[in-house]
Amino acid sequence: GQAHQGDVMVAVATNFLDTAKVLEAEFEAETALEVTLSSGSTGQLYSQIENGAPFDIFLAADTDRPRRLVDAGNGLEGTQFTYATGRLVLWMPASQTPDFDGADELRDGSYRALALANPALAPYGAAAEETLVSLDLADSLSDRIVYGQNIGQAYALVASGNAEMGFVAASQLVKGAADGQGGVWEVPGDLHAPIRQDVVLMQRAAGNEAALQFIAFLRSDKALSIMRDHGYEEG
Amino acid sequence: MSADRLSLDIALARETFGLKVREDLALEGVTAVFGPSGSGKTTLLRAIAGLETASEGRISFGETVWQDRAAGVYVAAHRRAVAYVFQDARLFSHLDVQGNLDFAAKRARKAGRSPDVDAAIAAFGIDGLLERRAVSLSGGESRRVALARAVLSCPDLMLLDEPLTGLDRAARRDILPFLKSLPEHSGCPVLYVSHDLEEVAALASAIVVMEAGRVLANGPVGEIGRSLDLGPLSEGAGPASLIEATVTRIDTDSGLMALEAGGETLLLPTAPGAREAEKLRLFIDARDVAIAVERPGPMSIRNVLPARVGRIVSSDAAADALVDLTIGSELIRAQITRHALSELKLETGQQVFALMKSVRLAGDFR
Amino acid sequence: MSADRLSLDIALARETFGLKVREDLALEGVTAVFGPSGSGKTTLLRAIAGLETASEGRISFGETVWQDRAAGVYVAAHRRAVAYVFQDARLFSHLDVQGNLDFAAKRARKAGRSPDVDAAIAAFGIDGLLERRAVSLSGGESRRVALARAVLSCPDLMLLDEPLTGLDRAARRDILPFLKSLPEHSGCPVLYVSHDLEEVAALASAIVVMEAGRVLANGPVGEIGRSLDLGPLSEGAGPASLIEATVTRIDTDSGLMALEAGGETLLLPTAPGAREAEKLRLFIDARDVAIAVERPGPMSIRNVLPARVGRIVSSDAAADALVDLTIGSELIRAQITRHALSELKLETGQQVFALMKSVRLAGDFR
Amino acid sequence: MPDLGPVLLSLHLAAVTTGILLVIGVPLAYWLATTQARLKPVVEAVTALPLVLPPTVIGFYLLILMNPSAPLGAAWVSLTGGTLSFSFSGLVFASAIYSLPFMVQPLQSAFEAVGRGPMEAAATLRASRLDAVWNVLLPQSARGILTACVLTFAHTIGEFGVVLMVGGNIPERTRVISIAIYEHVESVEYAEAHILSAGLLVFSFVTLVGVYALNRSYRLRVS
Amino acid sequence: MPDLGPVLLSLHLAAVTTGILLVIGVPLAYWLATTQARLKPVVEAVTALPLVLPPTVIGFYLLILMNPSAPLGAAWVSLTGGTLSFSFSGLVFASAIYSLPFMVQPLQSAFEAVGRGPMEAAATLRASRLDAVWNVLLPQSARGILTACVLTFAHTIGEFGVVLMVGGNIPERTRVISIAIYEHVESVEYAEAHILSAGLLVFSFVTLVGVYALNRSYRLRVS
Ligand SMILES: Nc1ncnc2c1ncn2[C@@H]1O[C@H](COP(=O)(O)OP(=O)(O)OP(=O)(O)O)[C@@H](O)[C@H]1O
Ligand SMILES: Nc1ncnc2c1ncn2[C@@H]1O[C@H](COP(=O)(O)OP(=O)(O)OP(=O)(O)O)[C@@H](O)[C@H]1O
Ligand SMILES: [Mg+2]
Ligand SMILES: [Mg+2]
Repeated sequence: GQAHQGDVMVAVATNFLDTAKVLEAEFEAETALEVTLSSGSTGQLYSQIENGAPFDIFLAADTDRPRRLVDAGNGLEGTQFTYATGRLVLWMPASQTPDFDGADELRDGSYRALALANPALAPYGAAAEETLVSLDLADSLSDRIVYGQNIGQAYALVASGNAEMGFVAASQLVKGAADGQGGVWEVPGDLHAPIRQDVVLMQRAAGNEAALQFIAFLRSDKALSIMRDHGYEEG
Repeated sequence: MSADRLSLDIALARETFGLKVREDLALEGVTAVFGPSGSGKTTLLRAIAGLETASEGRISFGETVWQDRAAGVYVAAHRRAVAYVFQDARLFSHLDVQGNLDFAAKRARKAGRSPDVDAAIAAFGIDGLLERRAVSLSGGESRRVALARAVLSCPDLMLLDEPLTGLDRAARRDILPFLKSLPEHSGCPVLYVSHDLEEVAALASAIVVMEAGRVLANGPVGEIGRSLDLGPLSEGAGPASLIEATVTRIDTDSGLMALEAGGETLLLPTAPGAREAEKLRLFIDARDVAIAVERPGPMSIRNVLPARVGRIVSSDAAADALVDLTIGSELIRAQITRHALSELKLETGQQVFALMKSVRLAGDFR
Repeated sequence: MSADRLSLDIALARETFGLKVREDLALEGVTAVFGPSGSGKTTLLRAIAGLETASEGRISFGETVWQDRAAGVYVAAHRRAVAYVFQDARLFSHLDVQGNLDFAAKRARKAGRSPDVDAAIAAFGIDGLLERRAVSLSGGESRRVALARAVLSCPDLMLLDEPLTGLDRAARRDILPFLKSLPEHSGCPVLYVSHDLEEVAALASAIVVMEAGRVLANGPVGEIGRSLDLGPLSEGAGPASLIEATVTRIDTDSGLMALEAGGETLLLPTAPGAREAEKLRLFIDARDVAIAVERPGPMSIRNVLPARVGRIVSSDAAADALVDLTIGSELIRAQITRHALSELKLETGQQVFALMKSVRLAGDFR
Repeated sequence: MPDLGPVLLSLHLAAVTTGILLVIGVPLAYWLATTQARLKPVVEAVTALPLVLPPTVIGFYLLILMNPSAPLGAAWVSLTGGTLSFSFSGLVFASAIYSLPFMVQPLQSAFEAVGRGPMEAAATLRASRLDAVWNVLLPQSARGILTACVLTFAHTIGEFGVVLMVGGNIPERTRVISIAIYEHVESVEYAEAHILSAGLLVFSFVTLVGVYALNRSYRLRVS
Repeated sequence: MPDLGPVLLSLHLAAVTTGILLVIGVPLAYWLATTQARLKPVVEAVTALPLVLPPTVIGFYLLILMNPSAPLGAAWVSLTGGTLSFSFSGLVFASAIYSLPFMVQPLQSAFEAVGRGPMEAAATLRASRLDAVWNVLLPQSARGILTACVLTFAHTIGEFGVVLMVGGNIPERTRVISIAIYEHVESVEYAEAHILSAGLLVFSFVTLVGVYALNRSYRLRVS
């Protein structure tokens, strides 16, 4: 293939990049194969793959884009599966409340801005919106909601203090542990559909042994425990 | 035109040049600032106008202090009520001629003066140009507009920086009358920079002579002209005499006028606008003065006057000699060949006749 | 200096102006292109140099066709072997003087010529300037460098566009000798634009007179000078005569030289470098010629010659009259006052004496 | 028919930004064009910095700056009651910083080209500094001002990273056309992205051709 | 200690882009500065368009253009064997398009300021067009060329959207510093982002101050 750079080229959605880096290190240590990660938004990676990007594996942040790729023949039929499920949390850094209840806080709290990832683009954003709908708050809060383009920007809006509160990924709080003080509310799974992140093998990597090994590695216990450590549930 | 006092005690240091002027000038009519290139004439004018913000010392004009560094006073250029005519005219290129004039007049009115735009347009003969863009004017035209614009600013002091330099003879001849009438039209004294002796002679009543950033001398033109040999300062101009004469009679038939100078009578083509009893300044190139030992017979030279030979300057190095002639009470210089000098056996004190072919009004460029 | 033939049959249309020249010029030495401002002199030179790419028609120089639109020939400027000295010198500002000279010499060498840089530096007296930046030169200095640079290009034809305009008298006087020697130093004919009659007289052997984009006349300077009254064309210059004279004797004692013109002898200060039997062109301002009815006694005027009165032009409108005088076979013009004219009762055919106070070599600007 | 809201918002933002930058840029460029100060190259470099930094990074730092507990953000809150981030004002602020070089640099060149001459002439005709700037310098710099405004306007329309970061992408409030196009691309709505892009392209192209044609006739008239 | 790879890659990209744009920009700017063609405002507008379009949008369209099944992409593949997108060459191509106005506009101004005079003088001294451009026009435009190169270099360093889209953020190959910073910000590695941003800022600032100080002494020398 075109991947002169090592054995497997992996396109990874930015929200999963940190975890992917740990996985990469582990995989490389185990197999002596080389993995190259290229991150971007899921939509951007999708456009790139459509236009001939040299990726072997696509770790997306949703299930839709991998399916589209399979439908268009870029992704290999039957290789798509959910490698991780994201956990949505509501984060309020300034909160002093010991048993922080997000639902109450959303309903009663005095805050100007609530940050979400763009529901149109980011699965975490869509989940956050669903949550608000489930709590019957979508309309009452609509003029307080601000959007980050993706979950990373949503986090930045909250971390920089511009939004007092925001829906972010649990994985981000694991990463930014020092910042992750204040109130953190794990959004109950029944308030939104699971945030499934799917992987798919590219057509061009059909015979790429290294790529197949990496896919297999994603299902290994080792990998699953790493993902759990980083705030994901298994798929 | 009242006499206004300009007191200068200023210093300005440049990398390669220093201006240092301490002078008290009684300005009336046109005062020329005369000196070779690089002597600091422009710098001096700019300092007076308030355009050289780095100048040190003190400047006052009449009762008003324009600059007094010791007292922390520095009046900005636009509050000094001076008008400055730059060598390159500096008309506003985004305005037409009318717009340029109005620019000045409007601000003069705001300052409580009463500029007369129509009079200025008439005085400088620019009626035909009013709708022209500044960039489309010829050199001479744009100088005239710049002069009119300066007049419309109704200044207390008019500063002109070589308004004739770079123009050809025809254009200079056209503009000179306007310059002459400037003190009258503007009602204020004029400080006029030039390095052309004849221009100075034509226009100025007083002169400030500069060299290397210093004032060498200042005073009435006649006095300074006699006490200093300005020739060498005036780049490229030869020896000449400058005398004042009074119009005694104007003969419209012949088109000549009679002038009295030093007790003798001279005949010249009547100057436009000359009036009887008027004082005019005459410029006599030394090369245009011939010497005859006897009174010559009938000839076309109008001005043949008895004269006494004064100092004779002759050197082997030059084909020409300079002979001072006293005519009445005036001194006139003649340049003749050494060959003629020795043939005529001229000696100091000798009585001769001065033939002045070309006596012209100073500034009547040909 | 061989005679080179420049054949022009060109037309160039501008919004407000059209150039249309069909002329065959035998170029030798300096040929002047003379005419009032806006008559198309610069445009003509630019078309010859290949700088006006829109020009129509045909241009050939000697054997070489430079332009022939009908045949689709247009030789680019840099292949025409012309050098062009622009009015504004156009030295390369990023180079010093030496660099400017080398620029030309290097390319001339590539074209198979042999420029002599040292000779040019000596000829134009610019040894002291070689390391100066072009922008730091005075007007006169930069013209001299531009001339040297043009010479070092070893052209087949030299085009000069008013190289004296805008300079003051001193600078003009300094440069004139260099212009005079240009055909010699460059070894090629020179086409020289000017609107100053005296410059033309001083430098040129032939003249092309232009007006409104057309050539009015062309031929040797003397002929054209007689057949056309060039005065009005020459902006601001008064009437004058131009005569050719031969040096007959040089008297080192008195510093005078004798010249023969039209059978009569004139005495003038010896011109620097004048040689016996050399032909010189004399410029006599009509105002410097006086007329005496009788031969005057001893006087400083050296040149008193018997003359016959020719045409007399006099009008009530002017104080002066013009009198043509025939001296030997030469015609000289005198400007005297109408008053003198009537007093002396001058009539055509009358025998008088011409007193020529100021006869000077053409171009000996004072 | 695509939603026109972002288009109008972009035009509004570009117009306001251009206006504000003109007001800030003229004195700044005038100072840069005339000063002899040692500091000048430093200030010139600072005004050019927005060219160098990735927009998203600028956006990130602006976000930190506008935080209601940071001095600037707090001042804004106490002044207006609202936060600077996520507001149209915040977008304007961010765009102004980002587009600053596009206003200042052409203005400075234009002012330098006019030079001291006309300003001195005006001063000797009793015009105060302000009077001379307004009635001489600015009219004589017309071409440069036009260029500066067009570049600023165009660049603000095209601006994206900063606005995205600071604005919070709120429909009708901070969702400008460049974000809209980006969203369409991201969410695989290529047809809509093409329409909006083509519109933006044609609009910009026509504007620019107009400006350059005008510039040209200007030039012809002056020479 | 942050990874220096992206920094070096950015410098490399900026240097190559500047070099290539200089080669393209000089003839283009020369043509624009001297032509009388009707087409001129159109070409001027086209060279200014990259200013107007959001980088990500430009990137998107370039991506489509460079697709190996599109004409340009296919041609590149058949010529070099590799794809244009996701390669360093592709980044250079994209950056060159995006930074074009920053090279062409200052060059055009500089050439216009030199004017026809020196070129005509050179022609009458036997210098061919090329000779005159090389030995007269370019040396006399030194200041403008410097400005153009610095702006282009700076803007390429700061460029982000286009490169991310076209280049694909591949370490050692297309991951330039601006993308690295972006990625750090996005993945909540603020400390790393701060370090890289500060480094970029200081580097740019020092360079720009140097250039402007040089410009200034240039100006002083000429006047
Ligand atoms: N802006 C400046 N910076 C440095 N030196 C200057 C500046 N302007 C003038 N000078 C120098 O100051 C000296 C005086 O200049 P100034 O223009 O006053 O002379 P000038 O008498 O008006 O000469 P000219 O007759 O040529 O106009 C000159 O040596 C000149 O080189
Ligand atoms: N580039 C141009 N475009 C349009 N018209 C021009 C151009 N250059 C010159 N002209 C016009 O062509 C005419 C002839 O100009 P040209 O410069 O050849 O005259 P000239 O005889 O050299 O005058 P001068 O003695 O003033 O230099 C003038 O009317 C002038 O306005
Ligand atoms: Mg001066
Ligand atoms: Mg001309």
